[in-house]
Amino acid sequence: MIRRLIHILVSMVMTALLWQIAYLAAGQQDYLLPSPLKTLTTAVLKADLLARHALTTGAEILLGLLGGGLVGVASALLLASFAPLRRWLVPVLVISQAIPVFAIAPLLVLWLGYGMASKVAMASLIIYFPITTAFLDGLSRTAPGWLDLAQVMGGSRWTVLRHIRIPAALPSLGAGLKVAVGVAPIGAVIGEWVGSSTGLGYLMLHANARMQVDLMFAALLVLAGLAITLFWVTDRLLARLLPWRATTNE
Amino acid sequence: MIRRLIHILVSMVMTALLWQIAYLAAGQQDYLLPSPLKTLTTAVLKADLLARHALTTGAEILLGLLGGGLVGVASALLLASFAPLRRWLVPVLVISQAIPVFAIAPLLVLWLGYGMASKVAMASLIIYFPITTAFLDGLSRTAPGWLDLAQVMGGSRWTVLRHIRIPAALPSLGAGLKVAVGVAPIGAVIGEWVGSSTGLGYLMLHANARMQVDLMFAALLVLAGLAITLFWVTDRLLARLLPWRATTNE
Amino acid sequence: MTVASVASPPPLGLTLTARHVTYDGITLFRDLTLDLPAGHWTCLLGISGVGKSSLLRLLADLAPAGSDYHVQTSDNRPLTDRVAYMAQQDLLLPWLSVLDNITLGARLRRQPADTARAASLLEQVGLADFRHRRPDQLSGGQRQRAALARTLMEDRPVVLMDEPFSALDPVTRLQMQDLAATLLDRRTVLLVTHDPLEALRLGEQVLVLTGPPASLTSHPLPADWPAPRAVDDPRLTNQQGALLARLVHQRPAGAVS
Amino acid sequence: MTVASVASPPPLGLTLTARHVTYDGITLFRDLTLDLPAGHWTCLLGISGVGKSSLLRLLADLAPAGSDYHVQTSDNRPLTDRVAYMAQQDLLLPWLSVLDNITLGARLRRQPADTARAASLLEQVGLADFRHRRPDQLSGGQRQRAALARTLMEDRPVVLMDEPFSALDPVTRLQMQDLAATLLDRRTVLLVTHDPLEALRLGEQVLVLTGPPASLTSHPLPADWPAPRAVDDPRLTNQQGALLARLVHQRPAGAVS
Amino acid sequence: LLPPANAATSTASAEKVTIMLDWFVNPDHAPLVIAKAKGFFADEGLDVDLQAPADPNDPPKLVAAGKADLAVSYQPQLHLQAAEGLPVVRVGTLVATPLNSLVALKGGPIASLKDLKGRKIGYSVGGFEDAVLGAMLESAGLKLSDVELVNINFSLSPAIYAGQVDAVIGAFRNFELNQMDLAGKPGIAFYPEENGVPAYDELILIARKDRANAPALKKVLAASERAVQYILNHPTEAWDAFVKAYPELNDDLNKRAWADTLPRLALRPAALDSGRYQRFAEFLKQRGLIKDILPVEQYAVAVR
Ligand SMILES: Nc1ncnc2c1ncn2[C@@H]1O[C@H](COP(=O)(O)OP(=O)(O)OP(=O)(O)O)[C@@H](O)[C@H]1O
Ligand SMILES: Nc1ncnc2c1ncn2[C@@H]1O[C@H](COP(=O)(O)OP(=O)(O)OP(=O)(O)O)[C@@H](O)[C@H]1O
Ligand SMILES: [Mg+2]
Ligand SMILES: [Mg+2]
Repeated sequence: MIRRLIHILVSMVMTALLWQIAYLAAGQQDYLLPSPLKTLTTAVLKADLLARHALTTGAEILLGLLGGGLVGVASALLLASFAPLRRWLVPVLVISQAIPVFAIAPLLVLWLGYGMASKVAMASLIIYFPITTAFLDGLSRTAPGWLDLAQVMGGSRWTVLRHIRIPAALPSLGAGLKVAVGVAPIGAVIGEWVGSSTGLGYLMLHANARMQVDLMFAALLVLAGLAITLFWVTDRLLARLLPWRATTNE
Repeated sequence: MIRRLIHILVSMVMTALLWQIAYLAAGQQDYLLPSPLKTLTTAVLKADLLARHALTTGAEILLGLLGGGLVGVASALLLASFAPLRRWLVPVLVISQAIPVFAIAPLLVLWLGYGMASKVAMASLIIYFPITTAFLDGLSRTAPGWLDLAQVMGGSRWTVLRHIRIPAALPSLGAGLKVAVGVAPIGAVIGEWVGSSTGLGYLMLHANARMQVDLMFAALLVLAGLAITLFWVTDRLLARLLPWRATTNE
Repeated sequence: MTVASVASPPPLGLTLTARHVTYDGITLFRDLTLDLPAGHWTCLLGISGVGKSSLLRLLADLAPAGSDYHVQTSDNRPLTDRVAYMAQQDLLLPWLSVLDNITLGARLRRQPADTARAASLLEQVGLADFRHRRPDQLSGGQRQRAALARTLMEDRPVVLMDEPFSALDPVTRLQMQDLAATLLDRRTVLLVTHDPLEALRLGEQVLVLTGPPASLTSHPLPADWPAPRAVDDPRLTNQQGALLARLVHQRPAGAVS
Repeated sequence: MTVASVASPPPLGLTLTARHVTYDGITLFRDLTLDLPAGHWTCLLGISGVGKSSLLRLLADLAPAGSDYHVQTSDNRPLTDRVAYMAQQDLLLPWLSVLDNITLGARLRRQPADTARAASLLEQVGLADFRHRRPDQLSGGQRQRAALARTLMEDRPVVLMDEPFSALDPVTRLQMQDLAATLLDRRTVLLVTHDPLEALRLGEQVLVLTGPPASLTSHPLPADWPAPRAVDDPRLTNQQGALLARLVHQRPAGAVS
Repeated sequence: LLPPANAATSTASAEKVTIMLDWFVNPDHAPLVIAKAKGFFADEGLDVDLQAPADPNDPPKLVAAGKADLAVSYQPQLHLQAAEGLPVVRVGTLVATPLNSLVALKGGPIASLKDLKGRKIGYSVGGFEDAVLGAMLESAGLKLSDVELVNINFSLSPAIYAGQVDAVIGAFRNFELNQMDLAGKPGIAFYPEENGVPAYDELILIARKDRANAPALKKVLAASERAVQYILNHPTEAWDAFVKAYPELNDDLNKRAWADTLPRLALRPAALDSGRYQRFAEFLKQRGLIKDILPVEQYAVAVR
C-alpha cells in the first residue's frame, strides 16, 4: 500500500514535470496552458466547486460504465451466439462508433431530455464499443478442444456459452474493460457536450468560454484523477478475479 | 465474395430501416434527422464534394492509425519490458486519454500548425490507447511454461520478448487494433476540431452550423462507409495473419 | 469405498465406417470399418501418427470438415449424447477447481451434479485432497487423473478414452485401470493406448491400426480369457511379445501417405 | 543418417541440495540431496504427484518462489545456460512451424540456427515430412517428438527430460530412446519416467523418489552393465520386477503431506 | 511558421497575414471575404489567409500566442479576455450592433419576456449568456431564478423546434431567425439592447497587444473598409463574389442572412467608441462577470 502510494506520488511528480516542460515549450503563455503550480492553486481554491461537478461526472462515468458495459456484454454474447447476426450487426456496431456527438446530440436530447440520461447514453455509447469488440473477440477464440469436449458432453449452445466460452473470454473482456475505463471519462465529458449544466465537462467548457484557463485545467486535473483511480481499481480487480489468465496456456 | 456482398447489402438495408424508424420516432423532423432517402440523394448530388473531404479524412485516419499504432506498440513494448516504468507511466497513459480536445487544441495548433499534423496527432492520441492497453495486457499474460522454457534456453530479455512474448500477445494486439480501427474515424473527426478547412469532420461541423442537416448526415454516411471498410479489412487481415489465435490453448 | 452403483443402460454396439476422411487434402482413412462389440472393451494400438486419435474422434462426432463416415448403432438410434470422451490432452478448464471440472458435464446438461459421486470418484483417483485446487496447481499425472474422473462421472454407454493412463506411474496406472474396468464394466469402451500390456489386460478385442493406407488388424486373444486380467497372468507375457511383434511390422514412425 | 558430431564439452557433475521447497505453504522437499554423476544418465521414478517434475525444475532454476536450494557443479561454475530442459508438456509455440520450434533456442540466444542439424534431427524423430506444419496439425506423439528434437538441438552438457517418451508407441519409443542415448552419450542426463523398463534400459543410476516426506532411494544395478541396454537383455526382466516392487511400497497415489 | 506581421517591406512578394475567424465562414465575415475576393487585400500588398476554428474560444488564444495576426472575436468576450490578462486588443469592428438575441417560436406561449417565467431557456456556452439573459429578465421584472437554463451547445434552433426548450439565448438574429423561417417554424426575437443590455459590437477584430501598431493591421482595416463600401454599393455583385469564393454557401439561408447582415456592418471598421466599451464593462461588472473595470485603452485601440 505504501509502495503504491509512492508510485502514485512519483507519477504525479512526473506528470507535473512533463506539464512544466510543455508549459515552457508553449512559451509560458498561461492562457494556452497554465503552469502546474497555478493550476494546483486554482484546484485547491475552487475545491468545492470542482468536487460538486466531479460528483456529477463521476456518477455519469459509473452509470455509463454500467450501461455501456451491460449492453456491450449483452451485445457480444448475442453476436457470439448467432453467427449470421454477427455478419449483419457488426457493421451497425462500427457505425455507432463513427457518429460524432454533435450529429446526434439533438436526437439524444429529443429522446432523452437534458437530464443525466442523455449524458449517460453518450458515455455508454463510447464505452460500449471496446467492451463489445474485445469480448466478442474473446468469445470467438475459445480453444477448440474445450468446445469439442463440451459438445460430446451434450452441452447446449447456451450452457457451452455459459460454462466454457464466457469464462474463457473473461480475460479478453478484462482487457476491453481496461480500454473502456480509460475512455469512460472522456465519454462522460463528451456526453456533457450534449447539453448540461453540471459536470466537469460543462465546467471546462464554461471556463474555456470565460477564458478561465486555469480553472479549465484544474477541472482536467480532477478528471485525470478520476480516470487514474478508476483504471487502477479495475486493474486490481481483474488481477484478483482472473488469476488464471495467461494469454495462451499449454 | 458474392456472399460477402450480400451481407453488406443486407446490413445496409437494415441500417436504412433502423434509420427510417429513428426518423419516424423523431417525428419526421428533417432538421434533426433527415430521412435516409433524402440523405442518400444529397450524398449522390454532392458526391464530388464528399469524395474530396473523405480523401482528407481517410488520409488522416490512415496516418493516425500508423502513428498511434506505432507509438502504441512501442509504448506497450517499453512498458512490458520495464516493470518499474509501467507503474509510473501507465497513469500518464490514462491521463492522456482523459484530455478533451478543446483543452489542448490551441496547444496543438501552436506546436503543429493548422495543417494535417495536428489532426493526425489528435487521431493518433485516440488510437494509441486501445492499442497500448490491449497489447500491454497481452504481453503481461504470456504462458508461464513458455517463459520457463525460454529462460532455460538462455534467452535474453530481448529475445524472449521478440520470439515468445510478442507473438503470444499478437492476438491481444489484434483485438486492440480492432477497437482502434473502430475509433479511428471519430479520432480523425475530432482532430478536425483543432481547426481545419477540409475533411469530413470539418464538413459535418460546417454543415451542422449551417443547418444543412442532410449534408451532415451524408458526410456521416461516407464516414461510416470508411469505418466499416477499415474494420472489415482489419478483421480479414487478422484472421489471415494469426491463424493460431485461440484464447486459451490446451 | 465404491461408487454408488447406477442402473446401467443396456450395452450398445457400434460400427464405424470411415469412407473418406482427410486433413488438408491428405487422406487419413478410406473405407475403414471399426466394430465395437456391445458392452465390451476394445483396445486400439498403433504407431504414433497413424490416426488412432482421429478414429476415436470420428466416433465422438468430431471429424475434420468434409469427412464422409457413418456410425451404425445396434439400436439404430443416433449416438449423440451417449458418448463420454477423454481426449489425449486433459482439457481441464483452468478457471475451475478440480471438483468443478469433474462435474462440468452435469452443468453443461443442466443436470444437478451428483456431488457425492464426484467426491467418491475423486477419492478413488487419489485426488480427494486436491478437489479445491485449480488445474495449474496439479502435477501432470494428477491432471490426467482429474480428466479420467471427469470421464467416469459421465456414466455413458459408450466411452472413448485416448491414452488415459499415459502420465501415470505403474502403480497408480494399475489402480486406475482397475477402477476404470470396474466402473465401465459392460460398457462399450474404445481405449487408445501405447502399452501392449495395458491393451492385453483390459481389452476384450485388441486392434492394431496400421498404415498408411490405414487399416485395422485384430490381435487374436486366447478364448475364455475374461478381462480385466490379473497383472501376473503368465499368458500376458506371451501375448505381449506377439502384439509387440505385430506393432513392429509397420511403416516408419510418423509416416502418412 | 546421423547428426554431425559436435565437440562435446567435458562432462559436468551436479549435486542438488533442496533445503526447503514449498508450494503455497505445503512442504514438498526438506533437506533432500540429489547427485547426478558427471557424464551419466540418471533415471528418476516415483508415483504421480510425489515431486519428480518439481525436483527437475529446481535443477533448471525454475523453483517455486521462496525455495531454498543449492546446485553444486563439479567445475564450481554456475549451471546457467548449460542445461537443456524438456518439460512434461510439450510447450511447442503454436505460431511456429515444427522446424522453427526446433531452432527456437538458437534464435533466443541470437545464434545462427544449425538448419542442417535441425533437418537431420527431424529426420531422426520421423518428422521430416512435417517440418512446415504448425503444432496444432500434429498428433500427440508427433508433438512430443518435436519437443524431443528441440531438446536434443540444444546440445548442452546437462539435459533434463520430464517423461519425454510417454506419448509414444513401443516401437517409436525404443527408436527415440536409442536416438537420445546416442546423442546424449557422455552427457549428464536426468530422465523422469514412469516406465521401469525405460529407466533400466537407459539409466546408469536409477532413483526412486518416495514420500512424503520426499526422499530418494537408489535402485542398485548389476555391476558392469553399460547403458543403453538391449531390449532383449534377460537381466532387464529381473530388474524390472525388483524396481516395480520398490515402487509399490509407497504411500497412496497423489498423497502429499 | 508565419513570419511576424510587421516583417514585410514593400517588395513584390505580398505580406502574409493570417486572420482567424470566430466560426466557419458566414455572411458576418462579408467584409473580409469580399476584400480577399475582390483583391482589396492584394492591392494593399497583403496575402490574407482566413482560418476557421471549430471552437470560437480558440482564436483569441492563438492570436495571443502569435499563431495568427488577427482574430474575429466578440466584444463581450473581449472584456472577459482582458480581465483574464489575455494580451489582446480590439483593433477593428466588423459588425457594430449586437446580433445575439433571445428567440422563441412565433405564435407560441412566449409573446413577451414576461411569459418566460417558469420556462426552459437553452443557451450555448459563450461565457456571458446568463448575464445578458439576467439583465433582460430583470428588465421585464423577472429574475434568472424564474427560468430554467440548459446548455444546449450545438443545436439552438432544433432545440426550439423539438420543443425541448421554450426559448434560446445566443441565437443570431440574422441567422437563426431566417433558419427557423425556412424550416417553416418562424420565430420571434427579443433584442438585448432593447431590454436592459447596453449596445455593443458583436464582431470585432483583435490583435496581440504588442502588434497593435503593425502596419499590416492598418492595411487590413483599409481593405475591409473598402470592402464594406463595395458591398453596400453593389450588393448583388458582392453576393456573387461571396458565393463564388464559397460555393457551398450558395443557399437560401445564407442569401437571406446576407441581406440581414448588410445594414449591421461597421461602416468605419477602424473607428472606436470608447464610451460604448466603458459602458459594457460597467454592465459586466454589475453582473459579476468581471471584478475590475480596466481602462478601455488597455484592451481597445483605434489604429492610426
Ligand atoms: N503450482 C503449484 N501449486 C501448488 N501445488 C503444486 C503446484 N505444482 C505442483 N504442485 C504439487 O506438488 C506436488 C508435486 O508435483 P510434481 O509436478 O513435481 O509431481 P510429479 O512427481 O512430477 O508428478 P507426475 O508424475 O504426476 O507428473 C504435487 O502434489 C502437486 O499437486
Ligand atoms: N488438424 C490437423 N491438420 C492436419 N493434419 C493433422 C491434424 N491433426 C492430425 N493430423 C495428422 O493426422 C495424422 C493422425 O493423427 P492422430 O492424432 O490421429 O494420430 P495418433 O494415431 O493419435 O498419433 P499419436 O499416437 O501420436 O497420438 C497424423 O499424421 C497427424 O499429423
Ligand atoms: Mg493420438
Ligand atoms: Mg511430473
